[in-house]
Amino acid sequence: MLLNQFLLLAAALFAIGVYGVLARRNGVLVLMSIELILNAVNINLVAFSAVRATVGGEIFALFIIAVAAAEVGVGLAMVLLLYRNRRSIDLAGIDQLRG
Amino acid sequence: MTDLLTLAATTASGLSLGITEGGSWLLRNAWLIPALPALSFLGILFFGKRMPRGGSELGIALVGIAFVLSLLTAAAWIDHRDNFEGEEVHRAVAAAEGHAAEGHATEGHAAGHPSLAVHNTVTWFELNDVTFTAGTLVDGPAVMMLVVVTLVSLLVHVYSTEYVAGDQRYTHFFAFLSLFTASMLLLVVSENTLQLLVSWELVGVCSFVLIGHWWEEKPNSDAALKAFLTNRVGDMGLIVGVTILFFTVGSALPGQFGSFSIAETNALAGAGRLSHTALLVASCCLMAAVMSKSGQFLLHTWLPDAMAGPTPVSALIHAATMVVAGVFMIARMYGVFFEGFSIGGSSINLMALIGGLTTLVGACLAFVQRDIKKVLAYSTISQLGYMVMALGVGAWTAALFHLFTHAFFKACLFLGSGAAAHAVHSFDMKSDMGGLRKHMPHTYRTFVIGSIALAGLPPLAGFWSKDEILVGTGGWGLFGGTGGNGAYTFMLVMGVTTAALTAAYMTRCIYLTFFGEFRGHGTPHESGPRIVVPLWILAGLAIVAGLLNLPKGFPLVPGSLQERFGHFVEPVAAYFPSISHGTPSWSLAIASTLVVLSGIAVAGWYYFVKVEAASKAAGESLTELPDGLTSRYPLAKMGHTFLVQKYYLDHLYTDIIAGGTKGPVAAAAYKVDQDVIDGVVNAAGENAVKAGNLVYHRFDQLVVDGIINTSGRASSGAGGELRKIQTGKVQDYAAILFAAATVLAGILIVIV
Amino acid sequence: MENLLDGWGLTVVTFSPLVGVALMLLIPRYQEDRHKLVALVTSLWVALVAVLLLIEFDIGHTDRLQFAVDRVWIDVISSHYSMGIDGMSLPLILLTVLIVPLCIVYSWNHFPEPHNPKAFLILILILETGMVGTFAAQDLVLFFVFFEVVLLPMFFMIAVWGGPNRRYASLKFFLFTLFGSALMLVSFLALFFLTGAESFVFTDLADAVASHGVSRTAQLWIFGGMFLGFGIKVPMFPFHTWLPDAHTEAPTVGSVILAAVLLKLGTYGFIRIAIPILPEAAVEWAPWIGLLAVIGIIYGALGCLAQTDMKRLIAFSSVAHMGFVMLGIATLTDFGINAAVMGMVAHGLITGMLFFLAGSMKERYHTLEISSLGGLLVQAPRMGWIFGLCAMASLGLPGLAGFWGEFPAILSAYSPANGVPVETFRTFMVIAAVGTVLAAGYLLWLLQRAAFGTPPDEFANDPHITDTSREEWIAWAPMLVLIVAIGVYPNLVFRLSDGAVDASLHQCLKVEASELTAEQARALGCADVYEISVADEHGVDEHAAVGG
Amino acid sequence: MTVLAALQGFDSLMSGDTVVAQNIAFGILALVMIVAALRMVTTSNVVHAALYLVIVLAGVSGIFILLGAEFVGVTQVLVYIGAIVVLFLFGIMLTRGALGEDEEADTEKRRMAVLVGVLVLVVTGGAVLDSFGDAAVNRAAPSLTAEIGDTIFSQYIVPFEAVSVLLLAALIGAIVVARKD
Repeated sequence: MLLNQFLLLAAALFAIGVYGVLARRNGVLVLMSIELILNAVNINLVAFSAVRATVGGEIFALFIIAVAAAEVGVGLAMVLLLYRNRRSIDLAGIDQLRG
Repeated sequence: MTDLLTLAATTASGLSLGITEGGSWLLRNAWLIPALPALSFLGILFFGKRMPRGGSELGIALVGIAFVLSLLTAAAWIDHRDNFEGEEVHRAVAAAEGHAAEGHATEGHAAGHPSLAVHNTVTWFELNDVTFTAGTLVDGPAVMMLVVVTLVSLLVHVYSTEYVAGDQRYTHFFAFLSLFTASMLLLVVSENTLQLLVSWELVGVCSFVLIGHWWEEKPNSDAALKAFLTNRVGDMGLIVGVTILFFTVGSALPGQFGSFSIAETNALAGAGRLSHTALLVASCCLMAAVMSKSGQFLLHTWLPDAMAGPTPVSALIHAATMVVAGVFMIARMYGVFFEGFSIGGSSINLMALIGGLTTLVGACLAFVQRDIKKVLAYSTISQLGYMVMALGVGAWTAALFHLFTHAFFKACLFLGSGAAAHAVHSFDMKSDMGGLRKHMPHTYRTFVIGSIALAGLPPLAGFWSKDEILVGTGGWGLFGGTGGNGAYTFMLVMGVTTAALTAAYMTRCIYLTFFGEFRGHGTPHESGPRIVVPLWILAGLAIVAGLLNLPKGFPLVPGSLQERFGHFVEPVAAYFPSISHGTPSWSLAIASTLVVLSGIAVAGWYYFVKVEAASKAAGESLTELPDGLTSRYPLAKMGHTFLVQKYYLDHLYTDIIAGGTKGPVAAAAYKVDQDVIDGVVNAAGENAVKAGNLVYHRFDQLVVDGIINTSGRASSGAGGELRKIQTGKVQDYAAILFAAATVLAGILIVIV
Repeated sequence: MENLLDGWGLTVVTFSPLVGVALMLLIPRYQEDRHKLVALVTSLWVALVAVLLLIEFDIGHTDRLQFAVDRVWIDVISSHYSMGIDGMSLPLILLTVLIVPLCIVYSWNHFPEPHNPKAFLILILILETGMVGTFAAQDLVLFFVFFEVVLLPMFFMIAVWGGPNRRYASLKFFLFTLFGSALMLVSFLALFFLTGAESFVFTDLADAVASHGVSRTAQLWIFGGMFLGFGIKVPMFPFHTWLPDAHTEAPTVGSVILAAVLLKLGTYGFIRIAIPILPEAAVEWAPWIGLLAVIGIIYGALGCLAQTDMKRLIAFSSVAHMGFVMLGIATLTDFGINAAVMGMVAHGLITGMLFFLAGSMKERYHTLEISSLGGLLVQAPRMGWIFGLCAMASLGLPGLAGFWGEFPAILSAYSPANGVPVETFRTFMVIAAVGTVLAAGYLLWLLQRAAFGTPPDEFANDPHITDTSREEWIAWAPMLVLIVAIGVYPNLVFRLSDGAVDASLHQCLKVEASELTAEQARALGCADVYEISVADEHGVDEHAAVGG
Repeated sequence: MTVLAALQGFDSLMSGDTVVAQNIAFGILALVMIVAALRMVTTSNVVHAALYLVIVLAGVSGIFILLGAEFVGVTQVLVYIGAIVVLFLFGIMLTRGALGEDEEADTEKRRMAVLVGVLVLVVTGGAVLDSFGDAAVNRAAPSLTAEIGDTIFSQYIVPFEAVSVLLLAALIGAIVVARKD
């Protein structure tokens, strides 16, 4: 198996994740796309760890999973708060920090 | 000069200077005489107010002691003159470049024993390994002057205790009188020209202070200022002359930068070692000083105005002592003048000319004065002219003798006029005097004796000294007398005419003051003893003084008594040029007496006969015929006003020269200073400011600020644009973020 | 005591006023008496040390640099902290050290408006440091530093305590002098770099110039720069317009110090720096300096005649006096420069006194317009006679100090150093003699209008026109005594300055050109100086021989 | 250019036998994941999106196992699918689901997003193909979980502790942020 396969796959997932973040109006969906991007990264890590036959990459992947979990937790909390305040989680409407 | 010279016993190499370090104690310590009045000056200055008699007693005491000392010094000199055998001082001299052999200096002496001046100096200060000394040079003329100055000063001191009695600055007056006497005595004994210069100006200052004694009124302080400034003009000549002599002597002495010593200068001049042009220029400069100090023709205008001072001051300073300082200086530096003006050979020289002119000018002006002191002032000017003329024609002894006799009878006249004015409280003969002989007999008699002596009638002093001068001119050679140094006939003519004029104006003065009716108010009364006694002493001296210098071959008197004054006073030494003496002639004596008598006759006839008759007819005391000569003829009238205006000289000096420099020239100079130079500076300042503004407004504001502002605006504009990107939406930021990140990654990959 | 003074003497004298200043800074402003006390004690202490210096001073060889101290100061620009005094600088230091305590005593209880004794006294003490430092400095950079230190306090003194348009006057004074000293600094540096001397100390520079023989044009330019710097300070003719303004506006003590000492910095600069280091350029410049000096004399006198304000008149008179001093210097002879040193000391004392008198009269009459003054002798006889004495001293009456400043200058102008045109200097001599007459004119005219006559009615029975007060007597007595003492016995100053002046003048200026053979001239190192004089006297051929 | 290199790489792929099985498995997984992802970002129904996310995560775990990292694959399933997706569902439930159709953002925004996505894909893909031409992944044996454990607690002990702290902080943060009062 070529290393490229995995890297290309990760790139694709990454691109789709980016699209998801930019295109979707729903806060939760944006978080999901972020998860997607994180997974793409994990694939890369594990792929490289496999090429080098070391465990460093895998451990790092684990860490990323942990961090992702924390991140989703906080993200959803914020979305919840947003929802409670604005009755909607439409990201487009939130632009008080306009320049 | 530098602690004097090879005291070679014999006349070894080098030039003999005709001075000696030896001599009696008195002659060597003559500096005591000036020191005493100086002491009294300090005493009066600090303690005068607290003294019982306001300081005058200290003044009189110390001047008295000085007088006694001078008499003793005179006696010591008379002994020293004839039998002093000490060694003469010599001076190594640069190689004589083709000048007459050494002998020139010695053969010129008349026969007889050389009179060595006593020389005593102490170092004053050193500069550039040249030691400047201060000290005394005592010889014939110095001793004579010491006696005259101290005597007259003493009498004036006594006189002024009464004259200035009530004055509020009594002590101050005596202080400066002592200072004046001290500086005059210092001048007389000074050993070098620098010391002469110092005392010369000190005397000038004292006269300034004393003339301006009553400085409350402006005319008095004006007169004082005028006197001092005219003296300063003369002193300018003195400074330049002294400088020239200093360096000319320096060039003649090997390895010597320069020297002020009078003896050296005269000896070198006499020996022909100094360049003639330098001597001529120096003599002219010194002549300027003499003209100002002794009131010679061009610079005499200050003397009549100086009468504004108290009369004792006029008597002491402007008759007997200060004004003769110029004549004494010529006598002292005669070697220089003799060589400079080549008096020996020529028929006319500057000094003789100025002297002659001054005699005439003084005599004419004396005629038209109302103020008795002014008459005497102009007469002093004319007598000084006589002395300068005498020196100009080479009659050295005659000049000094005339100075000697003049001091006495002029002081007597001045003090007499002071007594008269004191009595009538005014100096104006025409309005406030007349007929005083009844009220003031003593003053009248002494005044007449003084006038006769001044006019020059035989038995009295004036005759002998004036006659000597006329003989000295040598002009009488045409009529049998042998000439002196040169045939100065023109001087003789001027001398004789002046003698006549002098007699005439003195008769006018006597008539206006003492004869006719009393025109003043109040009743004048004779002054106290302290005034009359000095008057009589001076009158006595006026009578006796003439006998001191009886001409050679005078029948009644043995040879040893003839020409005593000339013998003791005229130096016979290396530093004195060899001058030939005219032999006195009976015909000249008789002729001059006749001329004087004619002068008296004319004036007497006019006043005593015509004016007396006119005043008897008019019933009130007249001073001149109403339709006299001058009022009838316009030419005489013009002549009269010309004289009254004092040749418009005063006008020329005070208004044009002094006023000119004081007013417009100084204002112009100051204007130049303010406008031109300050103008330049201010202009520089303003231009700098203008340039500053220009730079600021044009360049700075537009250009530099412009750039900054535009950049400012640009940035804010750009800021404005960029603001739009900040939509506040998270996605947009994320989009930009990702896009930028990828673009950067791309670039990185492409490049790396 | 011996070595203490030797090493530290000068530094103590120069910097102890600063210690006083530091002390006074600690004391609050309202305790005026304490300030006055500290200031007086400091200045008296400085005077005491200076007198000790005088006693220890070896009169035998005044030419040698005594109490010298020479340490490297800023080695980067190779300038040394080298101080030392010889016969020329000692009299001036003594003058400074005498004047300052007298000024402090004089202003004991009448300080000028606005009333701030603390600042006023501090400025005076700083001035004293600057002045003494300048006279003791033997290093160009050090000299320049002290030269500038003097400028500031005087500027403030005029600007703060001055008269009506003090702002203009102080600014003009400051900028004028600064302009001059800027040029001077340029020439100092040029001198240092062109000659490649190893330090700024005067002696090194002099030797460097002598050995390397800097090109004549360079020397001329350097001397020109120095001339401008010092000339403005003197002040010489075209650069003098700051002086009358500064004096009319300065407070009394300010103008006394300005007249008594500050003017001397310029002339001292000439005789200490310009002439010893650049003799050839000095010879070339001498006629021009002489010309400006003589113009200054006549110009100053005419200026005085046109004045209506007394202080301005005295200011112009000091322009004339400094003209005499500069004439003395321009002759480049022993006589001339000794006369200059004496002239400086005498002018310091006399004009200082005149300004004191002007100040006292201003306090009594509140105006110095001569037309409204008069009758001083009637109301205040003692002050009147002191004024008379000072006027006489100022016009150069023999027997008082002024004469010994002017007469030797005129005397030396008759035969200047060789290489300097003789005829021009003789005409200068005559013009200077005319100057003495003008001097007598304006001074006595002033004396007549101010002192003689009767007091004008507005002051006739004015109670507070009193005679000299106690402070005034204490302040004036020493100066009057000195004026008379130096006048009667001038050796007091000549003895000190003669040796030093002789040493400072370059050999070639002194020796008679005619007696010198070509080889001797070259041996003495004054080929070019001699060359100049040779060219004058012996024509071209001789010149070629020597020059070759 | 890089694309060609990649194609050559594929034919060498086809040749090996064991390798072939793996390649086929990879191919299927990759395809499923890509389709699920696309669906996730394009579906208008949020719950459907969540489910698609589950599919993608499962695919990823497969990939891990393919690469020999069983422990990571298992944790992936356990943590990601088990916990995070459930969390998402809770999130969706709490925010009342899609509140109607979550219509796509306005076209302009979507086109921009697509543009950025394609840009990212192209750049990363290009870079990958360019730099890792034909590196093969053939692991002798899957990684040992023991080995992972050892290295975590020896070499990476500090990051491990940091992550624990991070989780704690996130926990507290979430509670604080989302608190009702």
